[in-house]
Amino acid sequence: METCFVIFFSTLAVVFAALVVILRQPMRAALALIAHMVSLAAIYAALNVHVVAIFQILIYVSAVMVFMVYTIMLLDDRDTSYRQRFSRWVYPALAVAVLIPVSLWLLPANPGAVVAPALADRFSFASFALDFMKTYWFHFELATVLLLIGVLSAWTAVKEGLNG
Amino acid sequence: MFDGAAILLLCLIPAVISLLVSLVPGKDSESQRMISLAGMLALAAISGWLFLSYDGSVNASRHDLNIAWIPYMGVNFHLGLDGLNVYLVLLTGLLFPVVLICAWGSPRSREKLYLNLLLILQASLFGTFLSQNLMLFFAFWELVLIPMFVLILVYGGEKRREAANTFFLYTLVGSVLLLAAVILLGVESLRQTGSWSFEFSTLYALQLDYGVQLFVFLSVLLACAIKCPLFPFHSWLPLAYGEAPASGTALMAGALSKMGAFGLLKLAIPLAPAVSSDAAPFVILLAVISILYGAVLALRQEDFKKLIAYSSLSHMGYIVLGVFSFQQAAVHGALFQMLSHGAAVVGLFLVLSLLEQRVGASYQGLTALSTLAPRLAVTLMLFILTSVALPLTSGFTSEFLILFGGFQQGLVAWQAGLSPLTLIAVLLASTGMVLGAGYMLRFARVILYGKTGNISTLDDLNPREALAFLPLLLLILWIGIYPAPIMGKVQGAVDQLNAQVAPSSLLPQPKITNTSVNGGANANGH
Amino acid sequence: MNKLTLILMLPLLGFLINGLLGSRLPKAVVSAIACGLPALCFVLTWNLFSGVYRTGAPVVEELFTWVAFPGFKLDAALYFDQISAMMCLVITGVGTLIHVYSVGYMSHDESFSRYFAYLNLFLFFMLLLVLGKNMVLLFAGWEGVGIASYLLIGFWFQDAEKTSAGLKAFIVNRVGDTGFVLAAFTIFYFAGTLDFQEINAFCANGQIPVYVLNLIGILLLVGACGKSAQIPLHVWLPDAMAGPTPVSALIHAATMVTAGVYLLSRLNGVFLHAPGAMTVVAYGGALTALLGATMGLTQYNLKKVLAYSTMSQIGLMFLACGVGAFNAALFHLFTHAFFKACLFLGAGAIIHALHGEEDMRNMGALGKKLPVTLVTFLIASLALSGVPPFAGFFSKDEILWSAYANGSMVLWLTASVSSFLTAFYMFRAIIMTFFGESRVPARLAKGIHEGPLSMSAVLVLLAFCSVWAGFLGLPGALRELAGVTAPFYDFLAPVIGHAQAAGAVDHHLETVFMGISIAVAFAGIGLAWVFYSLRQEWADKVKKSSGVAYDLVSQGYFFDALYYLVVRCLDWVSESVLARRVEPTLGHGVLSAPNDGVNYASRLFSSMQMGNVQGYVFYVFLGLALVLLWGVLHV
Amino acid sequence: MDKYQFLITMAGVLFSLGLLGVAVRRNLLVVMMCLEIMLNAVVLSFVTSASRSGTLAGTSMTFFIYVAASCEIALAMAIVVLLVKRHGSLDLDAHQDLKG
Repeated sequence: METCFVIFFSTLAVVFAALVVILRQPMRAALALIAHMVSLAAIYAALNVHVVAIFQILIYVSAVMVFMVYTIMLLDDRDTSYRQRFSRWVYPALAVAVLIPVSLWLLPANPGAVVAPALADRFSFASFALDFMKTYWFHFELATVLLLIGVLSAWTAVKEGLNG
Repeated sequence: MFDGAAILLLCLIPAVISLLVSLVPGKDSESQRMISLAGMLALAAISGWLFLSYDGSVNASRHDLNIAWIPYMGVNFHLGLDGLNVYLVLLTGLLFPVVLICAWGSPRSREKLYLNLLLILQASLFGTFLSQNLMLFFAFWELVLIPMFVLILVYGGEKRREAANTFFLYTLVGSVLLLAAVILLGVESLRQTGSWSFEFSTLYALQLDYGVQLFVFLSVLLACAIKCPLFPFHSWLPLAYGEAPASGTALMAGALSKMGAFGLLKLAIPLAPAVSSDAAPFVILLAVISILYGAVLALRQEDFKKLIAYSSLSHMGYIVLGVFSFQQAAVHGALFQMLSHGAAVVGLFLVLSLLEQRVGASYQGLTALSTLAPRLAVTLMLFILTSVALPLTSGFTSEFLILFGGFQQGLVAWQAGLSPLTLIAVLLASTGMVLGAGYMLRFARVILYGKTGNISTLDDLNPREALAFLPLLLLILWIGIYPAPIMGKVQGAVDQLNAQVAPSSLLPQPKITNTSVNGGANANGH
Repeated sequence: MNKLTLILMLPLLGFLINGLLGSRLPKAVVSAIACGLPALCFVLTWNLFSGVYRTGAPVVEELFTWVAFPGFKLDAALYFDQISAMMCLVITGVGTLIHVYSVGYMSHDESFSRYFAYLNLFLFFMLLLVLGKNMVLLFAGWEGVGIASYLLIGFWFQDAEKTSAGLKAFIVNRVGDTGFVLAAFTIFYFAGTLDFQEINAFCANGQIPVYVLNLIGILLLVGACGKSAQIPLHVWLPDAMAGPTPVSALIHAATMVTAGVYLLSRLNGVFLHAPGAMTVVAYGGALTALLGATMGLTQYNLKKVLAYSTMSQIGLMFLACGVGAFNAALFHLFTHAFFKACLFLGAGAIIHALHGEEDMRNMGALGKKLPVTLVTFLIASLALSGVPPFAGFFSKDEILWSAYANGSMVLWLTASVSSFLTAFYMFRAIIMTFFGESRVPARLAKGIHEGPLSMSAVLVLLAFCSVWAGFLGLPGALRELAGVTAPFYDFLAPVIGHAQAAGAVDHHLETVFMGISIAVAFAGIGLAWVFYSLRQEWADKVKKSSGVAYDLVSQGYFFDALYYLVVRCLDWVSESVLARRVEPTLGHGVLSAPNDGVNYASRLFSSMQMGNVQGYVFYVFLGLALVLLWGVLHV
Repeated sequence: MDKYQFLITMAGVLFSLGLLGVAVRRNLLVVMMCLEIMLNAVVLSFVTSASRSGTLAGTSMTFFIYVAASCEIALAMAIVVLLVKRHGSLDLDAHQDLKG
């Protein structure tokens, strides 16, 4: 049952990703990207990793894409990149793009320890949060600092850039 | 320790003297010259003493100076006198004062620089010849380039910039591969003995497989073939010899070119014996090509300097021929040829330089020197006869021994069913005797004889210059007339060398060695 | 110091004194030194010679070891046996005389001392040549006389022609020397020694295959040809006449050019076991004798006539060596030294009298003005033409006889023809020079007189020698007839067996041949008399009628042209091929190749930096794909 | 094959799609989006392996990725704005300051 879910949503994810690459209008591409991320979230959910699924929605679909959309609305104009979508690398890149999945496909599947369904609740929200905070609180603090720095630098960059 | 000190002095005196020279206030070039001349004479005395007192023992030379320098990399400041370098030490000690005295009269800007360059050059040459540690050898080998480069660049002719760059880059290219070989050898020693070492004694003892030997041999050969130079790598020679100041040219031809031959003797053969004996016929072929090539080019060369440059190409070919014959007589001959050619070619270039001092650039059109300046003419004639290899001059002793040994070895190889290449090469080389006489005596005819041209007066050799030429002439005559005692000094080294070339000892003796009184000259049996 | 060494050192001493400070010394002192030391040499040589004559034991002196290393030792040792004794006597004797003669001849020359220094130097090297105990020492002298002759031919160095003649002489000699050196190398390889006695001994014991001995013989012959002006290496000798005439007499007639003969007889051990080489020597000698004689016919330069005759006489000596009559060869060498020196010095006297005129067409009727010269010249010519009882007759007849007895009819015939021609051109020269009406140009005509006493005395002495010398070696038949011995042959017997000891002795036949050769000589003289005195128009007629042949002969069979061609080829290669083509390409190619390479590479790489971000992304993409693929295929 | 390997492959496909997009699209914004796709592909692979081996590490890593992603997008957008202000175009071909 869930396998079907997985297969279905991953197909969706691929289709929407392809759309992002193909579509002419940035805004449409952005919408396709959102759809792509949502379907990924669905996959996570199907894998019982609800935490990640939720954060996928929260962070990506909301925060990141909001950024995106703002920028699009800020800058979108019908310039050369609109008229001519693809760069001169399109065909070689396509050829190469086929290589990667093929080689991955050829990779020998290494039999990892497949989890027992008993551990399914391992990724339930509460237990995960506890474990995570027990183990990784310090790293996460660092990460938040990184986040802060990122935001600050973005701000200064724009400020300086606009002045200079 | 005193003997070690003698060696050390050879490198220290130039340094101290150049310091003193730099301390002398600027314009006073006379006293600067006096100081450096005094230093060079001291060096000549020391090297002469070393030469005379050297008893011919190879391995445990009493003249040995070994100071740890970079111990964990096995790089020692290890200088030592051995059979291979004893001639060259004498030569280096002898040439510099001679050159300086002959350059005395010529007015020169930036005297200090000039003297310092000479001193540095001499020190680094001593280092190259004496060093018993490969890394040290390489360092000195490279150091030699720099003063010579500056010498050409500052005091050269009008195309001096091009000449200097060509010379420098060309020789540098050769040395780059040499460095690779040096490092490879260090690694090998690390692999085999478990510790870094660049001591020749250690490296000679290594067991190198054929591939490594091949690489080492080829890179050393390239470096040396450029320094010597040998045929396809000589294209820097006419330019550099033509453009360099006379003293520089003399030193390049007399001393620097010997580094190439010395490198072959010191590195190529002992480190890559198997490859050397396999490659010998081809190297000999190369040598013979350069003998004939240089000789034929010299036949019609109008420019005196270039003529002698090509002749020196031809004579260096004889040295390489002798070295790679792996035959006692030939190796002795090659060692003699180093001295002989050193003395003769320096003499020739210095005579030219004296003429240049006297009449300027128009000396190229000079004729009837015998009428204008008899003493000068006689001196020139003696040097010419030496390079024609007239008996009783050193040229004959060396070329005779080289061809003799080469011929014996070639015949042995041929009789043994190996390649007749060596024999053919030697036969070709012996035609060089005729060509050599041709171009040298033609040169003599042009410059010495005929009617006096536009230059009608020329002041003859003055006592100072005559005194400068005297040691060269004495050396030439000594080797020409009574070489036996000198040969004793290098006998050990020659034996060692022949012992190192393993496969060529597989050659059969000439059948006669056991029946005749004198015995055969084929060394490899001993 | 041992006498032998002293003999060697005295001329060297003279060279050093005259060479170093001769220009400061008065001429008298210079000439005293220059003539005194050789004279002293002669005395010493005579002293030693008498010792050897009595005991028959050679004098050996080991000076020092020249070169030595394990398995090889080469001594500088002197060896004075019968052959060397004979050679030394000739060299020092004739040498001294010519020194004396030169004092008069060169008296007006400004570089008097230089001349005598060179002359003494030559004596030193020549003595070294004949005294050397091994091939290397001989070679030292061999090359040394070469350089001495180079210096003396080009003695008047203002004249470009003279210097180039000297150059030519040395180069051609060098060609021969190469052959000599290779011969020495080969000998050492097989015999393991370079000492003459050991070589001869070794060749006798037959350890060396015959073809090798033949090869060695040929190589030695090449060396001898160079030094002794044999075909095809003879071209330098006529030009060598550019030197002062006494030099031509000493070096290019009496001593140096005969060094080849000395070499062959010194190594007779090798040749006696090398039949092939012997044949080549014999026929080469015969050919040279013939061609030399023919070339002598057409010359007008007095000295060149003598030069060609020298060539053909040495050809006869080679012929003698070739048929194994080494002693006959040496005897002819001995007599030839006297009369040919006498002839040259006579020519010198004439040239001296005519202030340097050498062309016979500008001479004639000098007999009255130069009586002494005439007589001596005549005697020497008779000797050369082989008229009994002069020296040349006995020695030449010995050669002719052994050419037939040990050789073949052809050899004998060639030799006889050449001696006929010799007689002819010698008397042609005499008649053109001394008789007939004077053709001397007016500017030279006045004050023609004999040279100073020193010159005429020497002439007389040499003429005297060329009369009696012959009686030292009477041919076998005459010996039998007169019941005397031949001291010369007996003296040489211990080192060189008498040729006829081998062949069947047939004295009747020998006398017949003797008669023939006398007839031949007179025929030659008579023909010359007819052509140049009685019926001069015939000579011109003959010249006209034989057009091409005459050119061929007068051009010396175009040997010079041939060698000129070779030299031109070398020059062409040197200039047009190497200097203009190969050298620049090598220079430019080798020097600019790295430069161009670096430029090209940098252009290539910078073109890859196209600046487009997506280009870089594409590289990343490609790289990633390839790495993955590689991982898949290799993991 | 089991779903995990399928998902891993899927992640690869997505990643290469993203990379393709970055390589071929000229529009700066779309290029940024394709970058996001690549990030997501990585996240997917992490999550997949985590849930296969039932360990915490993989999933926790996703959080760091999210953080990094948000920083990246913040900065990237700032830079994009500046670039466009500079060259007046969203076209990547307009930005060739690195041309050698």
